[in-house]
Amino acid sequence: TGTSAQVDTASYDTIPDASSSHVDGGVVTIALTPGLTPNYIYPYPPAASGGTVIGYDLMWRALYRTSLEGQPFDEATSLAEAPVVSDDGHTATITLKDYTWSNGKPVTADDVVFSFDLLKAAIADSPANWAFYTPGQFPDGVTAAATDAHTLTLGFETPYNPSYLVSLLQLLYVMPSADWAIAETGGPLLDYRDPANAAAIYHYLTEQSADQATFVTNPLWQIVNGPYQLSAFEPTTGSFSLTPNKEYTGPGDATIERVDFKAFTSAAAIYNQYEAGTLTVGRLDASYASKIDELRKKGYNVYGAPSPARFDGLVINFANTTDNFDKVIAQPYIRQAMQHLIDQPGYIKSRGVHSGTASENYSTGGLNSPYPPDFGDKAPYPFDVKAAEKLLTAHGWKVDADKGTTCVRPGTGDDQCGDGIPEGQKITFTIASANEPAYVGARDLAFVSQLKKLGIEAKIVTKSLNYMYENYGNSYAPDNADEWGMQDFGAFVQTAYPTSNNAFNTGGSFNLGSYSNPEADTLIEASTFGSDPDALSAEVSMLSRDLPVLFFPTPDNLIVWKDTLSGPPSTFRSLLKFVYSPEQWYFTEKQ
Amino acid sequence: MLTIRDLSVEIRRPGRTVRPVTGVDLVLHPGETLGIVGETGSGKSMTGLAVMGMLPGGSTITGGSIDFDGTELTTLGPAEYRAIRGNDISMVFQDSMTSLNPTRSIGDQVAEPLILHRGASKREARARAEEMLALVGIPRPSERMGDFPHQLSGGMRQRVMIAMALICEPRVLIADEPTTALDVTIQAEILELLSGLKRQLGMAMILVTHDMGVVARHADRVGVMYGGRLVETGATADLFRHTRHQYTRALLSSIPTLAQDKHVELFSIPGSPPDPADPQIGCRFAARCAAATDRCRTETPVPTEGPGEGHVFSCWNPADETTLIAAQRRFPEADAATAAAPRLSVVDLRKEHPVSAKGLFGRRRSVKAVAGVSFEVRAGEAFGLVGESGCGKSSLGRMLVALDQPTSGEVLVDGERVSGLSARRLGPRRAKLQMMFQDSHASLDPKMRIDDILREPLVIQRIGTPAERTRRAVDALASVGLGPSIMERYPHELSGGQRQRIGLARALALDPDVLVADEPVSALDVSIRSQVLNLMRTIQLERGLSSVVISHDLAVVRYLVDRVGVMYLGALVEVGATDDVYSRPAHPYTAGLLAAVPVADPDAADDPVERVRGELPSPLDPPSGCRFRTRCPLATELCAQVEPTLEAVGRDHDVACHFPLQPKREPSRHDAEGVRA
Amino acid sequence: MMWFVIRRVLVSLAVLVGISLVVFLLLHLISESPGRAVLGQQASQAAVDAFNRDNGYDRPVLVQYVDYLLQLLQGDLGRSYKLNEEVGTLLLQNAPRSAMLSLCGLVLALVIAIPLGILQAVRRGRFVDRAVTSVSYLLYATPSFLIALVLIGLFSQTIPLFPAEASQSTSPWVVFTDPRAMALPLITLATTNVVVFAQYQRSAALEQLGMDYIKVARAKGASERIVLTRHLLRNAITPIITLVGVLIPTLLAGNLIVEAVFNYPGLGLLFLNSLHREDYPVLLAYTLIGGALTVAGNLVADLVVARADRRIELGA
Amino acid sequence: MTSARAEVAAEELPALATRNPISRSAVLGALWRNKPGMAGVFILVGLVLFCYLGPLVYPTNQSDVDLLNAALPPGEGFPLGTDSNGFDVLGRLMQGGQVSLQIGLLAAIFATTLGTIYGAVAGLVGGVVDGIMMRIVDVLLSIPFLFFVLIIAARFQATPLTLSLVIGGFSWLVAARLIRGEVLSLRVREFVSAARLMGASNRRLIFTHLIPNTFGVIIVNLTFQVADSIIVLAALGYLGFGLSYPVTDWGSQLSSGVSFLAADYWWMIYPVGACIVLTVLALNLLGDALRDAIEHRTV
Ligand SMILES: Nc1ncnc2c1ncn2[C@@H]1O[C@H](COP(=O)(O)OP(=O)(O)OP(=O)(O)O)[C@@H](O)[C@H]1O
Ligand SMILES: Nc1ncnc2c1ncn2[C@@H]1O[C@H](COP(=O)(O)OP(=O)(O)OP(=O)(O)O)[C@@H](O)[C@H]1O
Ligand SMILES: [Mg+2]
Ligand SMILES: [Mg+2]
Repeated sequence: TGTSAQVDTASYDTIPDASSSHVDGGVVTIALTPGLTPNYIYPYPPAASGGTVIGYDLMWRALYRTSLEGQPFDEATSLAEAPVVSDDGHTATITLKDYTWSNGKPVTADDVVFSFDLLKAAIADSPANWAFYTPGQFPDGVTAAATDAHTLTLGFETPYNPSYLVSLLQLLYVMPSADWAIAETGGPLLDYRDPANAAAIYHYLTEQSADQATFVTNPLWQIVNGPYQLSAFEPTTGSFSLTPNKEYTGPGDATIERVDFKAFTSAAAIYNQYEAGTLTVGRLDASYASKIDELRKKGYNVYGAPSPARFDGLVINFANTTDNFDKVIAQPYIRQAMQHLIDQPGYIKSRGVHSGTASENYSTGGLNSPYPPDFGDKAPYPFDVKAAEKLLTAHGWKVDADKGTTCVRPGTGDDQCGDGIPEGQKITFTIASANEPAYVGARDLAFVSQLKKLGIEAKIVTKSLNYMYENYGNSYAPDNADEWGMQDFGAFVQTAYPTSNNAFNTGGSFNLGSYSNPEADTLIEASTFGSDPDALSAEVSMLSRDLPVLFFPTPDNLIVWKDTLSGPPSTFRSLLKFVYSPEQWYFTEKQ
Repeated sequence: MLTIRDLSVEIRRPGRTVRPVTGVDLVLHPGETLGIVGETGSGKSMTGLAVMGMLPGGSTITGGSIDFDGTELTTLGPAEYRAIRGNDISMVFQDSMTSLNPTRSIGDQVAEPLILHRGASKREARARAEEMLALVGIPRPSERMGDFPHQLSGGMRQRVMIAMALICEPRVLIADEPTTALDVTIQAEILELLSGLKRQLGMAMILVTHDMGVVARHADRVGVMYGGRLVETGATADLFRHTRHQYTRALLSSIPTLAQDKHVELFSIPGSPPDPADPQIGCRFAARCAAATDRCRTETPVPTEGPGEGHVFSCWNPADETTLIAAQRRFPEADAATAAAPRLSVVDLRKEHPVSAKGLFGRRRSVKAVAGVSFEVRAGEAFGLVGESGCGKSSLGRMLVALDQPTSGEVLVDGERVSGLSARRLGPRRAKLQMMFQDSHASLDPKMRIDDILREPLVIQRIGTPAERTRRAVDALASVGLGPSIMERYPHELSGGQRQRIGLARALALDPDVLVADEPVSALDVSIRSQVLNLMRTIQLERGLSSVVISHDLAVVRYLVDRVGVMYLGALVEVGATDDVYSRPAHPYTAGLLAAVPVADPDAADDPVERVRGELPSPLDPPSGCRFRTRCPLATELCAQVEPTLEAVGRDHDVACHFPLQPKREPSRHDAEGVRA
Repeated sequence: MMWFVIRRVLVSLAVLVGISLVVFLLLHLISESPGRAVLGQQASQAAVDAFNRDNGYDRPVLVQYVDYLLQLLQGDLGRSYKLNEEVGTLLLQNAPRSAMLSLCGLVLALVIAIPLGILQAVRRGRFVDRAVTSVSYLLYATPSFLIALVLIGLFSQTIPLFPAEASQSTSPWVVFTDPRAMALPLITLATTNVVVFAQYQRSAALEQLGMDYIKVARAKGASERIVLTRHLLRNAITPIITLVGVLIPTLLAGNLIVEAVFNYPGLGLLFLNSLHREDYPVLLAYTLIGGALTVAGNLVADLVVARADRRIELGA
Repeated sequence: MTSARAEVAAEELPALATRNPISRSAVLGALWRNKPGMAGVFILVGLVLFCYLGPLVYPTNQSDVDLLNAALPPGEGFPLGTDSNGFDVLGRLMQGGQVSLQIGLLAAIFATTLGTIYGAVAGLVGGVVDGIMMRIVDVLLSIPFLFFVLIIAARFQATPLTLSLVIGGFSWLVAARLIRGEVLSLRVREFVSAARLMGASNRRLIFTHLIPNTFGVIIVNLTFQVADSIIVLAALGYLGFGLSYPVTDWGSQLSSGVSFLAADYWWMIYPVGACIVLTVLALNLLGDALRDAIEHRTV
């Protein structure tokens, strides 16, 4: 009996308001996403550890905290007021709020400078030590100085777009300079402004963070500025527990006694725990979407929406010369034809792909973005096989599903195939497809099968994500450029200010497919360093039309929590991006 | 005491029904030994197992009765039968290696029947087991109680088996081929032991064997079985002297004896034994019987009273008198020793087989299989090698034909060295050295047809065209008495005798100068054995090749060879003309061997004094001095210190002994060449 | 006996060294640049080279192998950078649970299979024998994951008796403390093993039943029970001991699959997850341990058999 | 003199001829009488016909994803339903079966050939060479085979050929041991000595005497090896290291079906499971029957 019919998106698009009944105490148990077991505690994991950090921003808050409510950052929980940028854009002044460390010391501007210097030390050690680093950009060319205990001044060689700056500062975790600026246990406080000292401190802290057995006992890690302290950690599984930091002064009463994060190895395991009613909060794998009603009956709230600032793109390799693929794919009409072949509504509906739990998306800005593309909800190249075929035939291709579509009119004219494409050219390439999650393989397969109908031959190779990360990226693995034509590693997840800086500008350090378009470069430059608030929308619109990647629908994240747990709706919406705020939660009845 | 009447057994197998025993009548009197003889498959074991109530699965007793002291055994319930088994009736099996449980100590195994039947305590049973082990001649039994079967030699294991069977002092003992797997010397001892114990314990014994010599010496009465039927039974002396049944007579005639006239061809029974699955009409022997008439083929012969008391036979045309079947043919006299130069010379040949070291850094030890053997064989001469199992006969034989490389010493053919050479260096001389193997089954490639097997030597040596090769194969077949029709068959489609002949034909295909035959007939049944022996002798005489015949059977060797060498633990202890060595053995070992051979004549003198006692020492570290001294009644201190060398005791008769049984010839000459010249 | 043991141990050590060589070469073959694997895609080539140089990955293979051996001798199995943990610690954390599951499955299988196989041999060709043999054929042809899936379908979905997933507890004793959650994994493991062991036991027992010493025991007047328990059992069971030793790789593989199907957090699951992460130090360390376990298992089995069956000593 | 003797011998012939029928037909005869073995043969033939002729009788589209008809339960138009890509399951079984059978056979042939040669050389040459060669086998046998295959399959893209090579490359060990054992026992057999006596070279020994006499063992081993390879292939597929579109095999099909276990899509699991079981069962039955037949003949 096929129980998994399609799921109606409307069935999970609302979050109940905060309840007025409120009881103290209780333990919240949160399911960690399978495969993402935490094993690192220092907020900036070194590249070599590849670690997932425990407790996200619950122990060490960043200068600004992400908001999913349309604001550049979450006022209430950020450590500082909004930055005041000078007119020339070369300085920003930031005033810190009154927060204290768990040992009673105040959180000062020095702590921010300390954090900034350690970030620089980490990058000096290896650029890979900070996943968001682009050479020449933040923190390069940026200076940080504490004017007084509560005032921080940042100086920029090149001015940043203020929104972008805030999104970068959301990644700057503030660390206790008065306790952590040491290079050995019990050692003297060092002047971290000296890069040599910063390097020593960085090495000491990362080394401490490599010893999982001491995460709870190491006094270093008990000094926090966030609402929680680590009280238990089980290295075997990655499960851990947090208890409230009594000194925390931000919003929320932290009436919850303890927050347990439980590690799981499969989506099925998590689902079973919901069935058993032992989990308070967690995600629901889309394959269980059909069980939403059942979960509701069991006393759970379910909310779902696409993750913000995320888009699912099939990355195109513009530098793959095999079979002249670079020449072929350089033609915008070819990319447009291919985008016409992606049946986004079909994928969303199909029980083989999303079973209804996804949303159409054709832009690099992600869904519900504050920086929407100018075409709104209207897909620039909707699913339309006829249109695709027409694009090809209009440009001198003879479409033949059996023998393969070939170029019959070479040349650079409007009705010809385009520069560098000889007569008889076929369109063949390889798609590297991530082995999980399952919908990735399914949507790639569906796409390939559509291509075939137009005589375009694509071959799928399934690879693990890691393999793809290591081997398929022209910016760091140029030797492999001829091995892949397109790759689908799942999703692009971006900062709150979803610029394509790094990803689609010429020479961008994360420009995997060597996409290069002067117009895009200009727009990206403008959105990153200019001050025009609409620059990003322009960039997003242009890219979404030019197709540096092909767009797939974006799956919905499904959040499940006990209906006896309540709090501001924003704290549940933020779970879409794994931002937890249990200090603002409370139970509505005794547990 | 035990009366078997008209016993028939049937074994049902998918697709066929086997009748291994049909209408057997037997009586066993208290205190007597009943010998049951017959060729392989004649139903001897089945009869014994029927008495034990231990027939294999799928078999039923279809008729007759077995009466044991008033108890009818065929209808006995399992529990009652168990109470009799091992208690009143015991059995000793042939294969002592697999008949003992490898994982339990022999003390436990011997004691077990007492615990089962007499309810004895473990302690009592063990005490009694120890006594029993002493009784069967196991030295230091108390130390041996905890040993495991693999730590004992074959002879010792057989003794343990006997102790186990006798510990409850049964009234009937069934011994199924108790000595077939053993050497003659040990066989004699075991049989003697059984007879002695039988007398001592006052029991009756059924002795199952295929060896006429064994029954002649050890049985009071004999039953001869053929094709599942008892064809003749009677008191031993009477049966041997007044043989009535044609089969018994043929059987006796085809056994070579130590007194055989070598110049007369052995009698051989044509054909092969019947298949027990075939329908049984008439006399089962009729197909192979020279005296058979139509009546024999249609009517089953009825038991008839013979001359002596209790002598019964089932034959329509009984043989009238005692004389054995006259041999048809005499062999031509060989023109003795014309060629003076030896064709094959063996000079101080040694072979050591390395065995893994005991201990981690222990010296690598080796079995000294052949320890300095020298002899010569002239053209046209047949040389024999005899000795107990493991004395190195085969090792020596393989070196003679350059199959194995000697550790030291050399083998010369026509004065040219053939040992220690690679196959390539040996070249065409390889073809001059051929061998006939013991196991006719193993020596022919089962995946090759006979014609390919016979052509293969010529192919390898690149002799002749394909047509010529086929012609020569046909000739070779004819020379061993087989027709060309056999060429298209595979080895498994032939009888053992036929296969052995193919082996001989193949060995002869290359026209060798030297032919080594290693136990050429020991795997064959009596009736087939004589065919092959006759053939070998004919070939030898016709071809004038030098042959070396290896066998542990002294009668076979005597029949086939002109000169014989007696081996003991890797060394040649006596060499000489066959008649000379057999009639006047000079080495105590030779004398002992000869004395141990059972003769198929109830009147033959049994001289237990001369027997070889005890077991063969380990060839890993042979005794110092004279190797035989540990088992020699005449051994002195001298024997332990000085190794005797071969010295002449007669014309062409040398012995290596400090105290030879024949006077030494003076002056002693080591050089055998000189002696003969 | 002692020499036999020592020699046997030395041979095992040699095989172990061989295994380490193969594993090392495999590591070398599949991940040429540990630096890239460790530092990730964004690291510069210079950083990668530096990492390789600092850790000695640019030296000749043989030198690296010797280094690797020395590390192994100190019990250092390497570090999983992906999990921020020493591989040895990781394996140790997961080993007890896997070992418990495997051992229980194995013991359960043996307890069922040995009597079953002997019963089959004794009743050869009769109904019991044929029925068991037929079922065995069927089960033998069924991959263990399929058995597991069918069991889940039957006992978790159709008749919800047991959970479809193994206990997620980290205690090695869950097999006893939460038998309901461990029932299906155990049944799967036991089923696949019973099939192999019972059929092997059957033929081993048949072979022994054909031996003359069984005939002799009957000729002594021993009852069938005594024949079976006192004579047959010990001889017929030694091949099974050897088989257990030989089958260790298969048992480990079976464990891996069962842990994968039932999501039981043990070594098998660690292996599979590491496979998806391409965390080679973990993969190869477990492979090495698996090899070592096999060697050790064979050694122990041989020694036990040698104790039980004295003939072995001679053959050594 | 020869004629008289020839007569004597000729008398023996008829009785014996009936006793032991000839080899190849004997094996086939014994196989024919072996009911489970024949059942195995019939199942195999059935499966092969199903996989290779089935698509002619029941053609399906196995290349175009059909999003609308994905994951349909058995019903009109789809006797066994459709899978998550909308492929007809029955047709997919046929397509996957071809690949599974081919890989199984190829891997087995590869393993058996390699194992036979390796084992024969080790057995015949003997001594130190044999010692080293067999220690290598010991080492490889000690390493859990599945682990090895998984690591390699995870690292390199799976195609039918690479899968056959990987599976075959790790399963020749048993064959090598088996053949070596056979050769060891054969090479001391007297017919080998006899051939040596005639001056036969090692090559001749191997090719005319040793290999033909291990042929039975080789065939039996091959049969079991095919079965084992199919199981390993299924396990690889199940664990996610099987083949990908457009090629498919039974294991991969099962693997994609299993991800819908929670949704109760039984038709994606049980039919393909049954195919695997039947194939392996049939091969094992056949292998056992062949072994029995061959052993009986050489008795
Ligand atoms: N279990 C069995 N199934 C079928 N036939 C059997 C079985 N055991 C024995 N036979 C047949 O019964 C016949 C008689 O066998 P038995 O063992 O009594 O012969 P035997 O005289 O003892 O021979 P041997 O001297 O070889 O021991 C033989 O033809 C044999 O093939
Ligand atoms: N390849 C070998 N390795 C080790 N020892 C061997 C080997 N071949 C023979 N031996 C040993 O050498 C000794 C002599 O063996 P050989 O086969 O030559 O004796 P034999 O007189 O032919 O005995 P049998 O009459 O039993 O055939 C025996 O102790 C035997 O165990
Ligand atoms: Mg017998
Ligand atoms: Mg011999």
